[in-house]
Amino acid sequence: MWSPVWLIVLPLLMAFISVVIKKQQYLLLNLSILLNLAVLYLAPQGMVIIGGFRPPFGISLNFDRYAFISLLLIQVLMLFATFIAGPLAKKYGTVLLVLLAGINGMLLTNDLFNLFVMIEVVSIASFIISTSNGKFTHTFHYLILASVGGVFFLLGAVMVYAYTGTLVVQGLFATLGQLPNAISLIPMMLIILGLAVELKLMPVGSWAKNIYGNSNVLTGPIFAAVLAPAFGFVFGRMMGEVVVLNPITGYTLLFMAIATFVLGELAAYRQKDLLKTLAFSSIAQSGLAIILFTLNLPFAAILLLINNALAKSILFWVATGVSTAYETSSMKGLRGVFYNHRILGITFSIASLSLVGIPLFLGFYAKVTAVMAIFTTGLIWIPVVILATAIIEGAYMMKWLLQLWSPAKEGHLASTEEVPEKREALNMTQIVAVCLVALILFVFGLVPQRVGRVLSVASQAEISQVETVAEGGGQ
Amino acid sequence: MTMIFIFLGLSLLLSYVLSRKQPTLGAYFTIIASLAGLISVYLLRNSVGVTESFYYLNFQITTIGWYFAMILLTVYFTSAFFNPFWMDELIYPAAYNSLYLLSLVGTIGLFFAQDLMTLFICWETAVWSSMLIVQQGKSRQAAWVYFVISAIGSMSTLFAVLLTMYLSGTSEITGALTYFTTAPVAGALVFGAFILAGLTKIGIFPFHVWLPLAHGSAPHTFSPVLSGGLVKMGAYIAYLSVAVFPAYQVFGDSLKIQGVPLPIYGLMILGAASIVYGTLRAIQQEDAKRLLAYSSVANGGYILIGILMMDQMAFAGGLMHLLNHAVASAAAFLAIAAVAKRTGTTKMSELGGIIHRMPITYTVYLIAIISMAGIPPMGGFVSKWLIFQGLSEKGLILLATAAAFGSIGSYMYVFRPLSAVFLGQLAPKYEHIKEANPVMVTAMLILTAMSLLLGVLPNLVLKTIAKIQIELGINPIIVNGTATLTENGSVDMLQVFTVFGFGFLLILILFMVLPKSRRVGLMDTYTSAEFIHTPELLHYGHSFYAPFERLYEKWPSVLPLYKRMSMKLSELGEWAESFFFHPDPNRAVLWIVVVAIVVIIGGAQ
Amino acid sequence: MIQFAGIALILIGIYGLMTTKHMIKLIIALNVLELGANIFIISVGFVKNGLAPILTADVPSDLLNFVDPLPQAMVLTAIVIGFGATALGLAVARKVYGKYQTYDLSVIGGEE
Amino acid sequence: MKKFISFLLILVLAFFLMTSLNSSLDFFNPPNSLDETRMSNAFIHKNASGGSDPVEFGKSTGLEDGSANIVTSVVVDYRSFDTLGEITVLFISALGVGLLLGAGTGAKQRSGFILKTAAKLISPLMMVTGIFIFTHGHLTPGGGFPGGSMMATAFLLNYFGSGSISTDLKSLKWMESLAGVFYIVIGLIGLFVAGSFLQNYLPTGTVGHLFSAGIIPIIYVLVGLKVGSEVSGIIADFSKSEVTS
Repeated sequence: MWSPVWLIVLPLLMAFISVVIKKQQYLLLNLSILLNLAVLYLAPQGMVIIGGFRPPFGISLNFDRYAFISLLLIQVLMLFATFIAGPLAKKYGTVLLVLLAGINGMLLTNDLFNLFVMIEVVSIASFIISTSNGKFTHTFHYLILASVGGVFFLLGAVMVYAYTGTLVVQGLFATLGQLPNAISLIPMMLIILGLAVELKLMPVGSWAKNIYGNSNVLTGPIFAAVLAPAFGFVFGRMMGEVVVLNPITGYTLLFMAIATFVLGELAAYRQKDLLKTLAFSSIAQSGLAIILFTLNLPFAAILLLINNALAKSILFWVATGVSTAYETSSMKGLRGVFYNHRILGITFSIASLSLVGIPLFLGFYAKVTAVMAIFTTGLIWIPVVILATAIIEGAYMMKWLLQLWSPAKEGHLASTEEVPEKREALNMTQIVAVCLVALILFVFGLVPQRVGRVLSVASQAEISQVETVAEGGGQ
Repeated sequence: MTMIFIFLGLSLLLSYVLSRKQPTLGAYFTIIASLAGLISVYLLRNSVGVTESFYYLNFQITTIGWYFAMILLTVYFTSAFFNPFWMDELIYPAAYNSLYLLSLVGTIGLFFAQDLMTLFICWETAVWSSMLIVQQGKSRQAAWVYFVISAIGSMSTLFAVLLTMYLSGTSEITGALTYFTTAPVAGALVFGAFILAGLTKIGIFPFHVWLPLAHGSAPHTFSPVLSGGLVKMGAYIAYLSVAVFPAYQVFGDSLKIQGVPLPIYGLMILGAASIVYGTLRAIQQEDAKRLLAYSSVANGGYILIGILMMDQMAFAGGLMHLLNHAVASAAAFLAIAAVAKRTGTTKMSELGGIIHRMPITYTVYLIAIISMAGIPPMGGFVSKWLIFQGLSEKGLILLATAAAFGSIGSYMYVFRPLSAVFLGQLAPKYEHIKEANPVMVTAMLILTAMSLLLGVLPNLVLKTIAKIQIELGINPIIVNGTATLTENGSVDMLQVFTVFGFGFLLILILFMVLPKSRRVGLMDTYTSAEFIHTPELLHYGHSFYAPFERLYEKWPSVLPLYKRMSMKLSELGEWAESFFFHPDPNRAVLWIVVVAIVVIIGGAQ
Repeated sequence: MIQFAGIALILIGIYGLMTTKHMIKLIIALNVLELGANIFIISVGFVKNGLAPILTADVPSDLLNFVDPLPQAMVLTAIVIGFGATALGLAVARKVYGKYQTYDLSVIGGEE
Repeated sequence: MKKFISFLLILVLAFFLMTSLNSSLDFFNPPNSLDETRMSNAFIHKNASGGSDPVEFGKSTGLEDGSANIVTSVVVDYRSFDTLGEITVLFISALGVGLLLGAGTGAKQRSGFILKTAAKLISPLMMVTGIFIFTHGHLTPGGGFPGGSMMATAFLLNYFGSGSISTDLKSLKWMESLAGVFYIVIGLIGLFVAGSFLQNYLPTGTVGHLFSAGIIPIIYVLVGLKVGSEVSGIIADFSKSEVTS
C-alpha cells in the first residue's frame, strides 16, 4: 500500500478537495507534505507501475535513491517554505499543492511524455505563484518563454518516440545511442533547449532576473529553493538516462552553462539591490550545477544542488522578510539592518558563507568535490574558471554581509545612531523555522562525509571514484 | 595539541558568553586564553614530529610551525591587553572577542597543519574571521578589499591544493608537494598558484593594496595583529612553496640568474619592488597607521626575499626578520593605538609633543622603529644584515641595492611619526591627557623587552632557525656563543650593544648635565597681536615631507588599477544583463532560435 | 507532406514570438506554434492509407492499417495543456491591461 | 530591422532544419504500416500484457482493455496518468484565472432577441450532445475533453443569451472538485484492489458495447464533467471584472 504514487496523488487529492473548503487549504497543504514525508520513509524503493501495464506500454515511476534524495529535499524545503510564507501560502494553498504534486511527479516519472505533462503542471503552477509578486509583465514574459520551452520539450519527446518507438526514460540513452548522430541531434537539442528555459541557462533564461528579483517571502524561496533544485534534478535524470551528447550539443551546452555561471556572477556583482543580487546568484549557481551534470558528475552536482537549495532558501527568506519590512531592498536602505535582527543576520551569514564555499560549511565540501571531480575529466581549465568566478561570488556576498551588518557610514566607526528604526521582519515562529534550516545546513557542513556517503549511492556513479572524492574532500 | 585547539575553541565560546554579559570581561578573557595558548604551544617545543588528528583535520608539530606559532601567539597575546579598552567603541564586542580567538585558532592550525586540506581550512578560517573583525573598524570598503585580495590568494591556493591532491593522490603536505620533483610542468603551475596566496597575504607588490586599507582602518587593537601576525601566514605559505615544495628542483632546467632560477628570481624582484614601493609610499603617508602598513609592505619584501633564497644566511635572516618585524610592528601599532586611545586620532598632523604626556609610549615606539629600520643594536639589524649578506654573497646586486634602499628609506618614514606624533610642541587640546593605562603599558613593555633581547642575543632565535635549516638540508647558520658567524665575518651583538649602550649613556649624561632648554607652548608665538585660529598648522608635523609629496604626487598608484578592474567586471556584468536578461520576451525567443541554428549547423558538419 | 505544414506553422509561430510586442498577439503566436507542434506530432504517427484507430464493425481484422494512436493521445493532452497556458496568459494580459491600459509591451517598457 | 533579422533567422533555421531532418531519415515519407518497434502496436492489438488473440469488434471479451476507440484506451487506460496530469493542468489554470480575475464583479452583457431565443433553444441540445460525446468516448471519436468543452460552450452561449451568469458558480466548483476527487479515488481503489494506481479493476466486457471497458467510461464521464465545469469556470471568470480605468 505504501507506494510512491501517493507522493503525487495525495497533494493532488488535497488540491481538489481544497477548492471547495478554502478555509482549510493551508492545513491540507501542510498535512499532505507531512504525509508525503511519511510515505517517503515507508515506501519501498523500486519501479512502480501505474495503470497495470508494464513499461513501455504503461507509465511507471522510478523511485530510486536519486529520486528519494531529491524528493526528500523538496518536501522538507516545501514544508518550511509554506510555513514561513504563512498568509501568502494560505492564499495560494491549492496552487502550492498542485505544484508539489507536479514536482513530485516530475522527479518520479519514468516516461518522457509524462515528464512533459508534469513539467507543464509545475510551470503553470509557478506562473500563478509568480503573479503574487504583482508584476504581471514579468509573469507574462516567463509564461511565454516557458511555454515555448514546453513545446520544444514536447517536440523533442515526440521525435524520440518517432525514432525509437518508446518513451521510457530509463535506459533510453542506450537506444538513442545506436542512432546516428545526425538523427539524435535535433531531438536532443529540443529537449535540452526546453529544459534550459526552466534551468535559467544563459541566453534563454531571461525571465529569472525579474521573477527572482521582485520576489516576496513566498516566491523567492519557492523559485530558488524548490523549483531550481527540482529542475536541476530532472536535468540530471535526463543527462543520466536520456540525453546522448555529441560534441556539438555537448560543447554548446557546456558553453551555455559556463557563460551562465560566469556572466551570472558578474551581473550579480554589479547589483545594488539585494533581491536582484540573489536572483543572479541563483542563475549562476544553476549554471554551475549544469556544468557538472553535463560533464556527467552527478555526485558533485547533487551536493551542490542541496547546498544551494538550503542556502538560497535561507537567503531569500531573510532578504524578502527584511526588504518587505523596511520597504526597500537597496544596499543603502538596508545598511546595518542586521543590528536589529541578530538571529536572522547569523542565519543569513551562515547561508551566504556556505554558498560562497567557505570551509567548515557544506558549500566548501561541494566545491571541493566538484573541482576534484572535474579534474578526473581532464578539463583543467574548468576548475580555473570556477574558482576565479568564486572570487567574484565571494566578493559580492561579502559586500552584502558587511553592509548589512554594519550600521555605519564609510570611513566612520559603526554606531547605533545609524541603525534603521527597528521593524518586525519575520515573527518568532518564522525565525525559529529559518534557524532550523540554517541548523540543518550547518550540521551538514560539520559532517560532510556522512552526507557524501548517503549521496554517493544516489548519484549512481562508480562507488570507488565517489569514495576517493569524498575522502579527498574531507581530510 | 588537539587539546590546545579544543581549549581555544571552548574559550572562544566562553568569551562570547562573557562578552554578552560584560564586554570588558570577555576581552580580559582573551588575554588569558591567548596566554594559555602561548604557554601550551611553548611546551610543545620538544615534541617535534608528533602527529594528531582531530575529526578530519590532521596536525603535526614541526620546528618551523612551532616557530611561527610562537610568533603569532606572542603578537595575539600582547595585543589582547588592549582589547578591554576598545570594547565601548565596537558595535559587536562579543563577536570581536570570539572572532579574535577564532582567527588565532585558524592561524595556529595553519602552522601545524599536516595535510593540505587542513592547511586550507585553517587559512580560510583565519582570513574570514579577521575580515569580520576589520569591518568593525572605520571602513567596510577596507574589509572588503582585504577579503577580495585574500580570496584571490585563497582560490588559487585551493586550485593548487586540489590539483596537488589529485595528481599526487595524497594530501599529506610533504608527500604531496615532493611529488612534483617528477612532474615539473604541473609543478610550475602548482607553484605559481600556491605562492600567489603567500604574495597576497604578505602584501607583496602589486597585491599590497589591502594592507594600508585594512591596517589603517581596522580597530586599533587589531591592526597590530594584522601587521605583526596575520601577514606572517603568507610567509609560511612562501616557506612551504619554496622549502617543502621542491621549487629549486622543479625549476632546475629554467634559466638561472646568479644561480637562482628565473621564476624564483622574478618573485624576488617582486619582493624588491615591494621594498622600494612600500618605503616610498610610507614616506608619503599622513596617517600613522597607514604609514606603518606601508612599512609592513616593505618588510614583507625582505621576508619574502630571505625565504626564497633558501641558503645559509638570507634564509635565516628572513625567518628571523619575521620575528623581529612581528615584535617591532606590533609594538609600533600598539603605541599608536595607545596614543589614539588618549587623543582620538591617528592623523600625524593633528598630534605632536605627546612625549611630554606619554613618555613610556614614546620609548616603546622609539625602540620599535629602531628595530624596524634595522639600526643596531635592535633585532631588525641582525636580520636585515643577514639578508644583505646572503644577497651580496650570491652577487644579486639588484636585490641588494633594493634592500639597502629600503633600509635607508626606512629612516625617513620611521622618523616622521616619531617627530610628528611624539616630538615637537604639545597641542593645547592634549594638555590634559595621561600616560596609557598600566595594562596597555605592560603589553608594550613586553614587546619592547623582546625587541631589545632579540637585538642583544639574536642567537637565541638563530639556534632554532639553524635547526630548521638542518631539517631542510641546507647549511645551517653558525652561532658561537653570542657571535653569529658568516663567511664575510662575524658579528657579536652583545659587543655592539655594549658599544651602543655606552654611547647612549654618554649622551644621557650630557643631556642631564647640560642646561635644559625652555619649553615653548604651541600657542606661544611671537606674533603677539594675532590670534591663532589653526594652531595645528604651526606644528612642524604638518606637511612633514611636503617636498616629497609634491615629488610623487603624480605617481601612478595600484589601487586605481584594481578599481578599474572592478569597474570593468561590473561593466561586463551590465553588458550580460542587458544582452541576455532583456525584459523583452522577443529577445529571449530570438536567442532560442540562435542556439538552435548554431546546434543544427554545427551538427550538420 | 503534412509535416511541412506543421513545421511551417512552428516557424511562423516563432517568427511571431520574435517580432510582435502586443501581448494578445504574442499569445496568438504561441498558439500557432503549439498548433504547428500538434500537427507535427500527429504526422509522426501517420501511415499510408491509414485509418483512424477505432474498432468498428467494418475494419479489417488484421488491424494493420491503423495510424499510430499514441501521438493522437499525446496531442489530446498537448492541446489541453496549451489551452490552460493560453487561458492563464490571457488572464495575465488582462491584468496588465488593467494596470497600464495597453497590451503593448513596448509602451509599458521594463516594469521594475 | 528586427522583423528582417527575425525573418532571416527563421529562413536559416527552416533551411537547416529541413536539410537536417531530410538527410537524417526519410522523415517525410510515411511508412506503409506501423513500425514494429513502436509500442503502439500493443495498444492496437491490445496485447500489452501478453496474449496474442486477434481482437474482433463486438466479439472479443475480457481483453486487457475493452475500449473500441484505441485513442481512448491509450488516454484513459494505458496512459491514464497523463490524463490525470492533464486535468490537473486545466484545473490549475482555471484556478489561476480565478485568482487573477475572480475578484471582479460580474458584468451584464446586452444581447438581442435572436441570440436570446437561439441560446435558449440550442444550449440544452449542446449540453446533451456533450454528455453523449463523453459517455461514448470509448466507442466513438470524442471523449471527456470534447464533451466537456461542448458543455462549456453551451454555458458560454447561455451567458451570451441571458446576459449574465445564471449558474451557481459554487456548484461548478463542487462539480469540479468532486470529479477530480472521484477520479483519484477510482485510481486509488485500483491501487488497493488490483495493485497499481489507476488500474482497470472492473470487467472490460465486450469490445464495442456501451457498458464495457471497465473504468474507462466512468473516468471519461468524470473528466467530461470536470472539463466542462472548469472551462465554464474560466468563462465565468473572464466575464467578470470588465477592465476599468
